Amino acid sequence: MEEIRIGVYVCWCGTNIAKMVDVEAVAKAMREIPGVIVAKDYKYMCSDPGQELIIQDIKEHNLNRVVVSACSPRIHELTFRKALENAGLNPYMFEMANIREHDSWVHTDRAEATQKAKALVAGAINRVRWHESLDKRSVEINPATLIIGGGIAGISAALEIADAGKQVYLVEKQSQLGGTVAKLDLLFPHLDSAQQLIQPKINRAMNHLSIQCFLNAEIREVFGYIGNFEAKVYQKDDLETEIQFGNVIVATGLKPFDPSKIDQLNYKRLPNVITSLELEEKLLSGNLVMDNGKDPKHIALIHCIGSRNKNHHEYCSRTCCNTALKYSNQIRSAFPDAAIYEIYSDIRSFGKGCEELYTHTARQDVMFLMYDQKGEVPKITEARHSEKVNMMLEFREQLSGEHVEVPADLVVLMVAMEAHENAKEIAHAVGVSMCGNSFYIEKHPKLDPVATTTGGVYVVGSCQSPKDIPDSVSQARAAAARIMADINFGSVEVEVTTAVVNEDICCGCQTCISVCPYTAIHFDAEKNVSVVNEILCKGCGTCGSACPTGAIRSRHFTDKQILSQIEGLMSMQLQH
Amino acid sequence: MEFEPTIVAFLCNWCSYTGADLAGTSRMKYASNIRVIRVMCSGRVEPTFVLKAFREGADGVLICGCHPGDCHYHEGNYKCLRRYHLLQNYIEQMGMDKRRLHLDWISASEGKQFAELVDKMTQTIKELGPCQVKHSVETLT
Amino acid sequence: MLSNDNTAIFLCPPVNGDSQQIDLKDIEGFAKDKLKVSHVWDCASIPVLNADQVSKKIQSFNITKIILAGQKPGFYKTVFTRAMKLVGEDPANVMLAGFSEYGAVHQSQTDLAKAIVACAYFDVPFEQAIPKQAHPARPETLVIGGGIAGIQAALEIANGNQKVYLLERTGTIGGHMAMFDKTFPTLDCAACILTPKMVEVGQHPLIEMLTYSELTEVTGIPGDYRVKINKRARRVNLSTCIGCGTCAEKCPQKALSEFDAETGMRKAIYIPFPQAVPNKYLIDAENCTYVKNGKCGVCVKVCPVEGCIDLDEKDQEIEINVGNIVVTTGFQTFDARKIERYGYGKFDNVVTSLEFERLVNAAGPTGGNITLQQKDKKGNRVFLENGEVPKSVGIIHCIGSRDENHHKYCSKVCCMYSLKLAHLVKEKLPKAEVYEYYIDMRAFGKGYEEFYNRIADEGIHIVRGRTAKVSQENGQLMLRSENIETLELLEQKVDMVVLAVGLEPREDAKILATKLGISTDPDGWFKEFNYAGDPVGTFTGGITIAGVCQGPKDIPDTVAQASAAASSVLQNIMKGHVQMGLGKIKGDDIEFEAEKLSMKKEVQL
Amino acid sequence: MSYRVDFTLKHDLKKFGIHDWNECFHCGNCTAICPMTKTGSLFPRKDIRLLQMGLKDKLATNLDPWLCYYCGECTETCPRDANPGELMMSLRRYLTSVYDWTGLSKKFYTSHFWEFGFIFFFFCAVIASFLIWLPLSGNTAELINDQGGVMINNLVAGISGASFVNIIEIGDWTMAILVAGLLISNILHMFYRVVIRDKEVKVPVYAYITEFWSLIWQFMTQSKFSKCEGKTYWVGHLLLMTGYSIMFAVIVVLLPEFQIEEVRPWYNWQRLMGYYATFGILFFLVYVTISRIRKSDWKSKFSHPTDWLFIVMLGLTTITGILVHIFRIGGMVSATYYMYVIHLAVLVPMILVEVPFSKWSHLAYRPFAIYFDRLKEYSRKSQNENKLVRAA
Amino acid sequence: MSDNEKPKLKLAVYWGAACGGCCVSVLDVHEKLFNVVAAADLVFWPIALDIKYKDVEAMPDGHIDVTLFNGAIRNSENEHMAHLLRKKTKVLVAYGSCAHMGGIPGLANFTTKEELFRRVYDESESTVNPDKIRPQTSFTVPEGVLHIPEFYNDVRALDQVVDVDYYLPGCPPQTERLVDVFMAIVTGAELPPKGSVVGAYDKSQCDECERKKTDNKKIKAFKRPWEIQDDGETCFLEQGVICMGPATRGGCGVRCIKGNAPCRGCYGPPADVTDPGAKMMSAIATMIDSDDEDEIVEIVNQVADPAGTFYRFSLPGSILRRKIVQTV
Repeated sequence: MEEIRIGVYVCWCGTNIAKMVDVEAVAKAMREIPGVIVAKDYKYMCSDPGQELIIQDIKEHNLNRVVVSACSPRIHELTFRKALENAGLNPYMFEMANIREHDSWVHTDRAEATQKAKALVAGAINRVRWHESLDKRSVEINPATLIIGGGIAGISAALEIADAGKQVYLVEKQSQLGGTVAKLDLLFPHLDSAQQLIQPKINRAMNHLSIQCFLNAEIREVFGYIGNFEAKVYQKDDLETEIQFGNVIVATGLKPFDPSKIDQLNYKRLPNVITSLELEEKLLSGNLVMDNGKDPKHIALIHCIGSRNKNHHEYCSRTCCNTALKYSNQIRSAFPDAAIYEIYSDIRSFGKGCEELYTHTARQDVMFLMYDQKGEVPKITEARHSEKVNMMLEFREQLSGEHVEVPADLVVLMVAMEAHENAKEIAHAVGVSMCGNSFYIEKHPKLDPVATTTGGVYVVGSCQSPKDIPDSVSQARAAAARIMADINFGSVEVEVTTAVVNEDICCGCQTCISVCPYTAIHFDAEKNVSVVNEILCKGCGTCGSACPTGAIRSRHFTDKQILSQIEGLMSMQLQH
Repeated sequence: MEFEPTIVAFLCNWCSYTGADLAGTSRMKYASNIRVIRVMCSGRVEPTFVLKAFREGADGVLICGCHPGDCHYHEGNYKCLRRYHLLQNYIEQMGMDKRRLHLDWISASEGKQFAELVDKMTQTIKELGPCQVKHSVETLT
Repeated sequence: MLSNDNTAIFLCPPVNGDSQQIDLKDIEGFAKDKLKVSHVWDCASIPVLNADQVSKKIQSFNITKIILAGQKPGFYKTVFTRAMKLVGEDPANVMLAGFSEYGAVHQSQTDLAKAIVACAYFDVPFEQAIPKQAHPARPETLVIGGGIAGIQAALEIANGNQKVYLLERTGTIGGHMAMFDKTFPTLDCAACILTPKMVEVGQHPLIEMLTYSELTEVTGIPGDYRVKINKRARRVNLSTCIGCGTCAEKCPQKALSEFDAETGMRKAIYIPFPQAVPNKYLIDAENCTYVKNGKCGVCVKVCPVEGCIDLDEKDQEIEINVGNIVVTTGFQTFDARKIERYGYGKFDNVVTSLEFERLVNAAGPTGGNITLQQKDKKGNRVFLENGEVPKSVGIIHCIGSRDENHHKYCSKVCCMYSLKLAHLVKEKLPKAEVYEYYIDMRAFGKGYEEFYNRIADEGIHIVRGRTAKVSQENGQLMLRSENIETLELLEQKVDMVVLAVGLEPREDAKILATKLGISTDPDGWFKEFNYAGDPVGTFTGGITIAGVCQGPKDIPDTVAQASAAASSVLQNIMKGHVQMGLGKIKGDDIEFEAEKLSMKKEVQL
Repeated sequence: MSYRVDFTLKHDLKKFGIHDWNECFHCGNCTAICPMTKTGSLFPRKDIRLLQMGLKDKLATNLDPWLCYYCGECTETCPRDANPGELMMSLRRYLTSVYDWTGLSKKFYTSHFWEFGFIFFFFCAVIASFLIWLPLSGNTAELINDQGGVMINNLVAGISGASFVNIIEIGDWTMAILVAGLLISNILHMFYRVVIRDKEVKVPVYAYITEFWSLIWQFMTQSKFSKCEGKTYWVGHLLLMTGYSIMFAVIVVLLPEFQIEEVRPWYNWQRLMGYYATFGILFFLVYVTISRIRKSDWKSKFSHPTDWLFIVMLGLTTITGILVHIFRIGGMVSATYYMYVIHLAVLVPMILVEVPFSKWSHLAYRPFAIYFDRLKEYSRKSQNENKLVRAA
Repeated sequence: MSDNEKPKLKLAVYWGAACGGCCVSVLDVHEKLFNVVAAADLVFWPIALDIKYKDVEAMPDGHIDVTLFNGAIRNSENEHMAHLLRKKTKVLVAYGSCAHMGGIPGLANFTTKEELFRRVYDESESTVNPDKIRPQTSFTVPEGVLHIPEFYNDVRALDQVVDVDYYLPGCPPQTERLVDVFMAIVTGAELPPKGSVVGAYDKSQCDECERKKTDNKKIKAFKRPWEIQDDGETCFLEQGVICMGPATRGGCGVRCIKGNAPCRGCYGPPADVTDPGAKMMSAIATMIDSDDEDEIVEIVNQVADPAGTFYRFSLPGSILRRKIVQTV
């Protein structure tokens, strides 16, 4: 083993440190520690001359380890690592002791602060002894992209990437592209045409030189890791196509809730109780009539069917309120004199232009009735023969506090959005996790809403949670951005301070596998050892702590390094 | 001379270490008895480290991580929580006061909470007096 | 060839309270003369617009295709689909030519409206009929606004190996998000997740931050914009300042801290907040004694770095060339003073939600203690010295939002942040009673409804019924409201009232829009290219919008949009050219293109 | 018991006002801002709700509209411009028609033909009845009294002095009895619908007496008005109400003392009362007319045709009355007599149409509504107490 | 035996604070003893040969080639002999768990000499000792002064007293392993670096264990072995039974597990692990299947005796070494 030659640098940070810490005394004490070749104090280590000092010393004294005690490593660790690199040393042969934020700025007794600084630096010195050279690693990116799901999100992402000239494989389970949007007539809040939006996009996707569409197709398993995936596309007539790609976008979309699960609604038993998607069909075909072919005179729309109720889905499906408002306008257009009832619990018309739609709808002579979606849905029964209508709805109206009857010829159930039925299989195939309700989990709900914990796999649109079209499109393009950035860069850098398994020790107990939040560890049954995929590993070190045999080493945070740091820290304590 | 304990603290990089930094940038004052070791995640803290700290003479050990649900690595802090309770039972059985090992959640914005926590912990340890592990090991017969 | 006789164009009057700017007579003339459509009818001329009437008309003229033209013709569509069905024609042949869908709202855009009608007539998608005039794209990008949207967009583009200028008017990036304590619904702290991103921006070799700077002028063409930027005098050298803070310690002049939503004080030389990026000081010229009177200069004397502070520094104009611009200028909050009956500005303990964010923030002026306030001798609000906390807090939703008298739109985030604030009160003051007064609870996003249920279970009083007014009685604040679910009149006394103020466009959004040549909608938000199809594009080439400046939205949606905007930029750079925006293209050209494309289709057939 | 929602009521009610109240999204602002509302009688939101849902019965038994004095705060602060204040106004019109068992009220409110027809009919009838007797010729000098004023009671040839007064008095009384009869029957009808039919209400008998003072007090002071903002309106309304009452008293009860041949000095009680009443009515009329034209406050922003008709009729009555007085003192015989007939021709239809069937009826309905409301509240309270006692 | 043959090795076996099992394990060599004897001379083995301490003392330093020292250091005699044998031996092997890590006698570190004496000489049910007489290290009798070894307060592993060359773990060590090691020494194979563990594998028990292991190590409740319906196939940990296997070196032939009992850790930790108990605690706690603090506490409390469970054989050799007794 090479001789350990450590350089220690104590920063004054002007007076910030020097005022409270006797930096000279610290440097002096450090010189006593074996392995420390030089220990210096300097006014501003982070300044150019400060860094130059380190570089000179490395060259002059043949240092192979450096400790800087200054501010928080969160501020300047990178700065000093770069300095080491400039001097030809591996940047990881460096450790920082934080004697500003954690010492001089928070203490008031100079002797104590100095003592503490000594301890912190001694700890860093002890730690740096065990540091190893770590190399930056990156993987090359295959510029092709696989998109699973050909709805508005999938198509938008596909066009975005393909228009930039990169290959896209678009895999759709159905026989045509378009997904849910292709089944819609108009879009809230401006009642623009859904068909005029989606059809040109479908045409473009189908004919795009850079997009290869697979219809009636599915993906069963994806192999590889970010930048280098491969999979087989299975199509109906036993057609198998092997594809290679660097990134995956999952856009499997949604499926409507089945209201026959709720007895009260008598869906399927009463012919004029239909779901929102069934109404879309009627609207598209102009066939907006009852089962007997007559025009409905009383139309009721019931919100939150399957949503916001713990017996079904606790979540809000986000789009139904605005969709219902859209329906009211459409029905009003078709039947200027019909009675329209919106039976809701909160009107969630939150998007741009949506509150305005709500106001407008209210002016369309629509009766808004509120029910408690947490309790029972309105009960739909066949009306007595003496009635002029088909059906009767009964429920407690919240705004008046009265129990009311609502006559109806046609009832539209605003059904919840559910994750697609094969969401689970796809999750398994591409390696994304799901929340309890089968929607995919994003990497970070706020700051990384489209990436997943699996590098190179993105989830967009309603498969991540219910979403309207603009939000789905934004997400789709967000994922496209990430992918284009990576393609443009040509490679992705992967975490350096990953975990690594010592195969000579690993006994194959598999404790580590379920511990990893990134599914970066898999079991090699042949060798009977766990293997860390260092591309997926983010270096949290949890597996290292969980490993009972000590076979897993968390690079840069090894047991040795930390135990040694503890020894160092404690070597400078005052005797009591 | 009044007993001045030494407390070794393991702070996760994303929340707690940043919170401690914030205490610094906000110039909050707290007891100087603490010695911080940075780990990427509280999930990295393993019992060996804690026991080692006691063995080397620490009078208390503090572990801080992100608040439950906030872990940068999803759930490392929960792993830490589980180990913490088992470890507390162990050290108690080994004749130490449970309070010598403390786990708390400090977010990146809780500089003040961190300062208060250190003061509180220092006070607690002062009341408990010096930890005997090192002494006991050094005087084995 | 298309049969002009079988096509009818119906002109639809505006709906939704929109004012009609496009002259329908003009459109009618265009359709008749230019498109040679003989049946152009005004919907308003049909006495009762019902399916029977329309189908009679269709039948008697043998119409097989209908084009509905107007501001938002979709509102009239269903009656026509029904009519088509009644006469046995294909309902799919009802096409919409919506003017506002592609931004034709002013009279000056009548040509565009005509082009939209023409596209529908030729059955060519409007977007495809836009002539493909493209300019070579410079690889640099300007991102205006350093909030979370700007940060995200800048990182996204820079990670694609492209140079980004990040323009920010204040001394630090971070925007509103940096001010928040926790973020709904996961309650992770805003600083924990934002500051690493900020640091990443600060350290990214391809991102050049232009903080404390403002855009003054934009010239050039899409793909090659020349942008003039006024770098305001920071008076502290960014490269030599070590952020030690000695200057601020010694500075004698205090001012209200913008970062603390003016609930706390800072010095005239200051760092906006401890985690600011760049983590360097700056001098607020409006409050600096030296700048005002030419005397003082204490900071220069105490600064440990020679020549770091230059009190006489002047603003500096720089010019940069960029190919694309991403606008992420965000929002300001509604001025609660405008609604007098809530007593903001009158009563000491009526605070806005943004102020309250700072109050609950551990890094805020009270260190996270929700402290009551009073007026001092000068009339400034100060925190009670004994640190007294409220025993009860009322939170009123929809302040300035969903209100015909103020902003008609819903601000989208207030319900959720109010629930979050209620939770934070409960967390910090478990004994305090918290009352939420809402109209509709808009917990729509992922995990939001679950969060709402959780908060409701925490013992917070969630009352349906917005408070009508706040008065002061015996030192307490009295909220008068109706509980709609229980039909009770509530007169609730609380110690503190939080007004959930809505979001509104920045004061100077219109000015910026004019400089950039992008348009705003009636509420003042930047107008997207197409509501559903392209929510981040604009009518000007190479300029995209993202985040709240396009319309209120929460952080996940903002981040997604920012990335989407970055995607447009990256695509342009990868293609090497930027499409000319719609704003510069003549309606005639689109018509011509549409006609050409439709001919091609015929030939193919 | 469940209620059937009903779309038609809303459309019917539109004729009583000009607004569409469907825009209301039930934020509760109007109720909370209203200075008059209290738990148990929450308005106006509840009433908007009843209207939106078409719960006719509930609406008919509702007293809320009478408890509203239309200060307009609800409308001003309504976030949806749903105009709840005007709704209450319209509901008052509607309720008037509900209480009126003859059905005429509804006709008057919803049809110009009926309303103007009736007025025109009475107008013509009065003119016609005088046309028979009116002395179109003769020595007018004889008709001047000692004080130089016109001898008013000699208007009709052949009937003069006390006998003319008596005839008019009989007419007055007849009209008063007719109007009172209609009003009282309507109030009884109101009582029946509001108190008796409301099964939840059980009023102890003594409460009718103990609560009666509120009726009187309200009638006299209109004190509730002062709770609303805008004292001028309250003062004006009080002036109008007292002026009108005084006028009513002197015309119906004291007519022989009022309509006398002698022109008494200006400080005589009979003239002072007349002046006070005239001033009171005129002041309010001018105030209301100006605000309705300027639309200065909320209550005057939207004017139903019947609002204007009432102002015009009352104004004409007052102006013709003043003119009669001036002409009479000025000794202009023909002018006085013609004006007197015109005065009556305006007065009679106004009384007969406005008082029992239209806007003027609120004079009676409002105090009674407050009275009934107090009874209902009393009943609620005692029932609650009973419940508590039982629970205990 | 001819002269050109290699000189026979000189072998010693000594018994410190131990149960005798280790010595039995040497005897268990059975017929292979002949191989051993063929290659070695037993120069000192108190349980088998009558060789006195003074004989050993008389030996020149480094006379003995290999000493198998089993048992912990409990009293002054153990310590004396450890020092003596160290001096006389070329290769000192800590033989068995007690010498290796303290072993079962090491559990006495949960208590003190005083407590033990009180129990044994005062309180135990069979003791009649009204004068509360305690053992003395020296006692004068008419025949002279008797010296009795001093009973120490703490139990120590061998290497905490003297320098140890190799460790041969196990309670007792597997005899086959001993033979392997011995034969390796005899045949002059290259010896591993000083301080190594010999006679055991690098990998831990699980490598040998034939039970089915998956990544489904989630513990909702800790179970004692009799509380489960063991199918003999599923990993004990996956059934909620604490098994020290993963933190324990292989080499014993997974005998306990084969006998359907979980491993208790006598073979000590794999290389690089300082404290097997701590490692195992870390691993076990990680497996707890709950994120709710109250539930976690409840589950953790089901481990009634964590120190005894995780440090059954290794307490004196662990980081904390013994229970702290407040001395101040």
